[in-house]
Amino acid sequence: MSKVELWDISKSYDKQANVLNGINLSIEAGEFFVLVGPSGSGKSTLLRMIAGLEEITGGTLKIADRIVNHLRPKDRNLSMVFQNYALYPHLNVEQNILFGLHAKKVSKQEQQDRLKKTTEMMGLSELLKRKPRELSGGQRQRVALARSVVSEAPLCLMDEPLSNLDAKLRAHMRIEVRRLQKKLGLTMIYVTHDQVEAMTMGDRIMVLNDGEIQQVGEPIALYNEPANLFVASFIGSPKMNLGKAVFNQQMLKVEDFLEIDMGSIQPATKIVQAKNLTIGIRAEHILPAVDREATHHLDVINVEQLGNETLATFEIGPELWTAKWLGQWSIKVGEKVPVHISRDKLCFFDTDSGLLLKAASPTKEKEVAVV
Amino acid sequence: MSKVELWDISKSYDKQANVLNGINLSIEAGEFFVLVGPSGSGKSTLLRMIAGLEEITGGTLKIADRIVNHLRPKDRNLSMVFQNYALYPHLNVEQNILFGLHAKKVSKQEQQDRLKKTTEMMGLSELLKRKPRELSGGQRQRVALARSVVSEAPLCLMDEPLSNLDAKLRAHMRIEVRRLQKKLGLTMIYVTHDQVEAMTMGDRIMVLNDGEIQQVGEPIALYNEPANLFVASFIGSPKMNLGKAVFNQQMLKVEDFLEIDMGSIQPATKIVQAKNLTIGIRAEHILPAVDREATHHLDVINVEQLGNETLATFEIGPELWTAKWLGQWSIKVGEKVPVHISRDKLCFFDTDSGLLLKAASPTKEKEVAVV
Amino acid sequence: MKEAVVLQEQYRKIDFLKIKKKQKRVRFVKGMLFLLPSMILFSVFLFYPMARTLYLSFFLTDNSGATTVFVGLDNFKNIFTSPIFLKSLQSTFLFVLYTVPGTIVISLFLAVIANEKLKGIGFFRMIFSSTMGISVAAASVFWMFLFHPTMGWLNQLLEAVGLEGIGWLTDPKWALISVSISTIWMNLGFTFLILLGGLQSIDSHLYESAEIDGASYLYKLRRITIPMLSPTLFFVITVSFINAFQTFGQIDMLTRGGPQNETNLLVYSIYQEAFENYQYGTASAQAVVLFVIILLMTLLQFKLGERKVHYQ
Amino acid sequence: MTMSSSKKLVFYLLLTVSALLLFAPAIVAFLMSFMSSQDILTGKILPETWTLDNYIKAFERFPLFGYLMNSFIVSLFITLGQLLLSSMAAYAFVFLEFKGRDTLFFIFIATMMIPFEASIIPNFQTIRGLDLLNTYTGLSLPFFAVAFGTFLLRQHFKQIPKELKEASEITGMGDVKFYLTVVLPVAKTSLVTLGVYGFLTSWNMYLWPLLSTTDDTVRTVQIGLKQLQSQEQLNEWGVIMAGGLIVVLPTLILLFLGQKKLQKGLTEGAIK
Amino acid sequence: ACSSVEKDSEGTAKAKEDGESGGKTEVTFWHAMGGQAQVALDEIVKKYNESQDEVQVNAEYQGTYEETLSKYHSVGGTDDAPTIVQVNEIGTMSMVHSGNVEPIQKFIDEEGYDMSNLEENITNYYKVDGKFYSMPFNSSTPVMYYNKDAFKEAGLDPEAPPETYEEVEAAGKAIKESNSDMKGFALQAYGWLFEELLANQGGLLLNNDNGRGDTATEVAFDNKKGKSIFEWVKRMMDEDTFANYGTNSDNMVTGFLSGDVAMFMQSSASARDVIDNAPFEVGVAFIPYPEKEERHGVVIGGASLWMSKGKAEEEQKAAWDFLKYVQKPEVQAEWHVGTGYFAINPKAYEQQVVQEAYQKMPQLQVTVEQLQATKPSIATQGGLMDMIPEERKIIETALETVYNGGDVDEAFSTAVEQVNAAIEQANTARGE
Ligand SMILES: Nc1ncnc2c1ncn2[C@@H]1O[C@H](COP(=O)(O)OP(=O)(O)OP(=O)(O)O)[C@@H](O)[C@H]1O
Ligand SMILES: Nc1ncnc2c1ncn2[C@@H]1O[C@H](COP(=O)(O)OP(=O)(O)OP(=O)(O)O)[C@@H](O)[C@H]1O
Ligand SMILES: [Mg+2]
Ligand SMILES: [Mg+2]
Repeated sequence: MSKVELWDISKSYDKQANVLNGINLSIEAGEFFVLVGPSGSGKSTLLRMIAGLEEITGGTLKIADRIVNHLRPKDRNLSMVFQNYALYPHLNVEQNILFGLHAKKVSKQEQQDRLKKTTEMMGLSELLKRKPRELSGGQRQRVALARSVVSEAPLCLMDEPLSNLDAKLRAHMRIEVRRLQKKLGLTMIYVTHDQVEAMTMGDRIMVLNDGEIQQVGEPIALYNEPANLFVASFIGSPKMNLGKAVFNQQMLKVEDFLEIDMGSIQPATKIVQAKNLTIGIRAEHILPAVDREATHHLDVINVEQLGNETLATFEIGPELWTAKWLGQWSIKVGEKVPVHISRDKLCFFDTDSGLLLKAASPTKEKEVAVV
Repeated sequence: MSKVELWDISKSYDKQANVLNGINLSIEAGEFFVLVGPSGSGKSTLLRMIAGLEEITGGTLKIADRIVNHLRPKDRNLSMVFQNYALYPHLNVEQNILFGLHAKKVSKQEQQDRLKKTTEMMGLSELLKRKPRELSGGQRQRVALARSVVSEAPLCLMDEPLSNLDAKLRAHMRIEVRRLQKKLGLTMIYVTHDQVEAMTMGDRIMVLNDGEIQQVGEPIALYNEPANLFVASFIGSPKMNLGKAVFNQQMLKVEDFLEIDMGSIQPATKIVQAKNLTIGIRAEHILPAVDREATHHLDVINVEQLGNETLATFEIGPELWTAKWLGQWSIKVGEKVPVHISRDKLCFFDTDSGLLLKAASPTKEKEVAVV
Repeated sequence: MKEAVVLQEQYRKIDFLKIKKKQKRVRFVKGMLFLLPSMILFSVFLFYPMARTLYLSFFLTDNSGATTVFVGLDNFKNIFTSPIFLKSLQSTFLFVLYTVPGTIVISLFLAVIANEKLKGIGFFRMIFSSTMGISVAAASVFWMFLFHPTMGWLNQLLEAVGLEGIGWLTDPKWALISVSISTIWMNLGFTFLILLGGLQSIDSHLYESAEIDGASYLYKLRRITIPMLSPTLFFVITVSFINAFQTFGQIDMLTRGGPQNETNLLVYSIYQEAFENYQYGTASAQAVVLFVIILLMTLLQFKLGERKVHYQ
Repeated sequence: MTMSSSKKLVFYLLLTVSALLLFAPAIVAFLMSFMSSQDILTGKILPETWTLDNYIKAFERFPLFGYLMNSFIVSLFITLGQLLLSSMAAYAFVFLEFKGRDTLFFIFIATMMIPFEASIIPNFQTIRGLDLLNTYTGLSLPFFAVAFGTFLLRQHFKQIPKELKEASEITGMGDVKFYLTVVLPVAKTSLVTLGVYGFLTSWNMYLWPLLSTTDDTVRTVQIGLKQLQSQEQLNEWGVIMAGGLIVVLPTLILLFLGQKKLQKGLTEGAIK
Repeated sequence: ACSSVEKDSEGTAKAKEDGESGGKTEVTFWHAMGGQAQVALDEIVKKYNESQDEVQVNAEYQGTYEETLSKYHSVGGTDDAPTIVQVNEIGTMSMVHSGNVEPIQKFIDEEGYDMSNLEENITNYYKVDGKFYSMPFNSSTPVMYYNKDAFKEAGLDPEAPPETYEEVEAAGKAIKESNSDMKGFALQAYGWLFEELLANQGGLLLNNDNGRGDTATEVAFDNKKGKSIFEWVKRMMDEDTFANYGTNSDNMVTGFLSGDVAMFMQSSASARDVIDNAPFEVGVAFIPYPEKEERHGVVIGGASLWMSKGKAEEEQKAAWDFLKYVQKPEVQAEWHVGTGYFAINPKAYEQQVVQEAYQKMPQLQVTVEQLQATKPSIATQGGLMDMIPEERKIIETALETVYNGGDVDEAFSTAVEQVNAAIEQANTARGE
């Protein structure tokens, strides 16, 4: 259980360009904190700095209320899963997992207990005697994960620990990691590229881009109220549909192509005042006009069947918009499809600053009748 | 454009247990063939055998109508993306990408053209002079991908080429890879853990488990008519909800808990005859009883908000079933929620053999009115 | 805001400079502890003799090596005006020039062909590394017979193809080359073994990848093997350099510095000066010069070489 | 990976030719060891009559087994000492960061440049001063610390991925433990290489054992070999060759075993 | 972990103790005899130890002469020094200057021991300033070996070997004519042989009476006597009757035995081996001299035995006893026959074993005859100086220069210059 605080942390590898810039952040003890961001945005770097593997170029790092800038990794009391596993090539799976416990002088009995528990959970029981070289990619990753889990250190750093696992195993591991974190009350800092992991596992998510924090918040808040265009397009899959828009009285003209009736809108609102406006709408908010009235008819230029859902892509001027519908829909490329776009579901951004002006209306959440 | 045929291919690392077993498969020229399967099921091994990097223990491998068992990798005319990248640590990004072209004595001009095109597509243009050790995980992976793409070999093997990329970039790369494959008419064998990649990119998917083929077919076919329990639970995320069931006249009793009215059912069908029956239903087929009548009321034991969809977990006897509803639903853990389960949506499996007895009814696909 | 103040206070309380200094000290001490055993032995068995050598180089000595007359830099002046010493310098450089590249190239070739996974490769590897197991004295004897002006295999071979025999060890044009050939042979085993080790620790995935790219054998050699081997090569080159400068045994056995001082390499000259002529003063001066030369060469090598070396 | 048979053939050809060329001098020695001295002195290539006399004589000339034993003990001491000290020093140079590390390393390297011949007399006096003449300690002590070994191991240690060190730093493993449980096993091959090298060079040492011993009790086999040679008189080359072969045999066996071990170590500890 | 063998220090201690208690006194004897000579030497020591029960001599091999001497110098004056050490003839001055030796003259005087029963030519060399420092032991001189069969073939008289340079040249030419694969003469580039050839003409090596009157200050051979040797070689080279084996004596002997060369000069100690191994009849002759000069004879080579200073009297006495034993005729006879070295005691030649050996190989006798025919003079006493090894090296280089076609005058004058410089340096080093 360690609180982690970052005060104006920055990092540069070559003393010129900063990879991380003025990071201010406080991670609560026992929190599951997810770090997302595009490739190369500095996630691993941040993790490695917290672990004490990279020199901190500037700022202050506190773990459990102690300044630790100067402490060595082993004095920070944490565990870490490396993005490239870092398994000891000469040790077999069992030895790899128990390596740290040996070092910490945990009793033999305890070691075996933890080993058994962990390997069962990870599905590694059969592989204990193998060398890393004889494992598949996913198996190696699980060993790396097991090594971290088994240490039960109060602060746990994980760098894409599930990226090489299949969906089923990943779903399983997701639950297990989360359960373990809860049970042991670990503070977890978790880097992932997986939307589902980010949304379901994290107490909070931080979005990093180009070494700067874009937004920190609860998953659903990030989804519903992305602080800026970057977060909007980064969180959610498929990404939010965006388009430049201008007001023409009550009508909103998107990319010179789509007209949306905005009904009565206060001319005073900043939305109207903004010079350059970008609107966004989530893929699931472009509804098929089956039960509803069709607001628009759009040309389908691509259809993707995911089995449980169907993604239809439309051309909106220069932009491609995607609609996501549950189930399997038989749509053909080239068809004109009637859709329903509700003005309530629009998010408004200032194109220049990228900042959110107005989120989609705090939609009355759907409810099923409770018996 | 190379057809790839595998005749009774098998592989064993230690001359004892087989990692792959009697693989018979024919991949058409220009096909995008996706390989999925749990971690350690032998996907990488299969790829490596096709590439000629692993000895083939048994069987015949034909590429472009030639038996190639004995040919060296370089004579098989293919390119490959390795699961662990295999970048040359001493060469910078540009040199890494051009390595193969140099070797093949492609003209300087052509090299530069392809390099430019590829690196732009991959977003690597800024990193050309970096050494692999100065790259982030995702950047390394992109270099590996670029190296393969740039070679334009007619057969392309990719081992989880996008696993370390973020969702946005991944969506972009997915489209680019697919486009490229189409444009150049490449035959592609593609290993992935990502359901979306598997469903959207592949012309056909093969599911591998424990070194044996489970099913080969078009993505949607695999989704709708999984050949057996393994495929059913492996394809689709969240996985298909499964439960043991027995007939009690017209009523189907699932896990001694849930009763589903089957209406009139021919007692002669093999479903009824099967001794041990397992039924399955997709998460998106457990509907919220909003507009529909509620068939059951179920206790919610977990809710996951993914932003664009909501996953609700129910306890069905010893099993956990998940429902997936589009949008954000405000359900609380502990509530009893009315749901609609349609008997048409049930898949039936023989518990003992695991084989599919009857798929969910060839549901009339949803259509939006075409204008 | 308040937090920031608290933080600052805390920050101030921790004297980072002091802690950093302390950590540095701890690290230094730890490093020293690891180095200590070596340092002690070095001091006793290398630095002390070196210092003594330096000291002696300013004196003339009697036969038992005790200093008699202080001559300042005269010993150095003498050796640098002595045509014999200059000749010996020249020979030494030539010898290094012949043997180092020769050894490296040949043993690299051997290591590369012995790196293939073939049946019975272990046997070949043993043969290739075998010269390492043969002492210089024994090896010199082998070569002495090979070089024999009339019955040596080499001249018999030459005569068999109708060429005239060569005075391998007696002809001033050939002597240094002959000695170099035998030296290369003696060094091969060791260099081979080290290079082979280097080759085998290259990640096989790199070759797999290149193989798929259709890289030819030579291309792989040039673009992967050599660069990936560079740390090992660097090591081998540096060590070969130093060893070449210090060659002694085979000279003593094969030519004793002759003909006409052609093969009178520095260390041999030092040895003779000290152990046969009992001129420890000049011997020491020569040793100091040798030391400085090797030092400079190695420094140069580290400056130029280590930059080009790729560690993984 | 598979290899076409024509390529295999080329390789075998290259290997065989190289092996023959390389081994020719040793073959000469082998043949000579079975010749009578008349055969040798009159320049025969093949023995006219094969004789074991040389071997018998070589065995009679000096206490071969005692010498072999001494050589073995001394070489073993030196090898172990070198492995320990070099690996410790190399560890410090690669995995520890401290001020003056590079300078120190260069000083280490500089010690390689001191010609052995220039330091042998002072060393002899040191050993004599420590009263270690005619002891195994005296024979081996000056060779425990070798910059060469440190250098060799440093080059190899540098190739160990830094993540391994990082991972163990995080688990709180101390340097000594990391050195013992990770670095040494992972670098096994280079340790074997260094070990073999150290053993062979010590085995082949002549001048130092001669100087630091005065009687036969702890003398090594190379001195025995030298004793087969005479001054001012004709050498019995056959006997010398036979002696040489007897002495080379253990080292060749060691090389072969080392080679095997090396092989195994490589496949076991491969970094990737 | 090291099971140290503290034999040496213990041994010395024990020797002292034993000396008092009347047990065996131990004498350490360092020598440089490898090969067959070591076998013979060990035999002598063994017999000595068995012959009495007062003294135990431990013979210990210490490498080559150079190695032994270096090592002796580094332990000189300490407990680790041996009682007796064998040093070759050119180390004589070095030993005298070291100050760590007990001249055996002391014991000769004390006992009135008669050294005159030793071969005069041998004792002449080892007498420095009229004083014996060491006991001569293994001695040899160079002789000329020739191939009698080849002589016969070339129409030369195998029983009348050439005596002068000119005769050697002529014989060489004749041999070359009869067999184009065979050269006439080989001279190893070896300073010792040069010194011998010089002495044989009555030439001095060093000034100040070959360094025996006073410390030498320069060479004495800067005249025609020294140069004549170079010129002789040059003439043979020009006629292509000279075989060049450089500094390597093994190659030269092999060349002779396999019929590549008909005559060569080498130590008499090799005589037995050469005769034994040659597939043809070997002749042994005196070394040649220039026609214009007269034969003076040879200088003794080999080594002598020295005694350390500062050892217990008991021990020195014991050593002295051993030294006396070593030169007994019976012992010397065995030694002579066993190794080919001279017997320093001429009476040895009358011994049965020697006579038998001579019967088998009459050539062996020639080596002794040459020594005995030597006219005692300063020239044949040999040069004495502690830089002789350096001188030899310089001469060798000069010879090789000529062998390889260099100019005689230049090679010779360079050599003279260099030797002079070396002498000066050595004298300064000694503080003279
Ligand atoms: N060199 C080897 N020696 C022994 N067994 C091996 C070796 N390589 C792989 N295996 C085993 O073979 C099986 C298949 O491995 P493979 O790498 O093909 O799996 P995969 O399907 O690619 O898994 P992942 O998705 O985790 O990468 C695994 O159980 C693995 O442990
Ligand atoms: N050793 C290094 N030297 C120089 N630049 C580096 C080094 N390591 C990383 N970088 C650069 O720093 C930036 C951040 O890297 P980092 O590894 O933190 O990214 P990341 O967010 O983890 O990305 P990914 O999701 O792809 O792993 C990248 O642009 C990378 O190229
Ligand atoms: Mg990363
Ligand atoms: Mg894999």
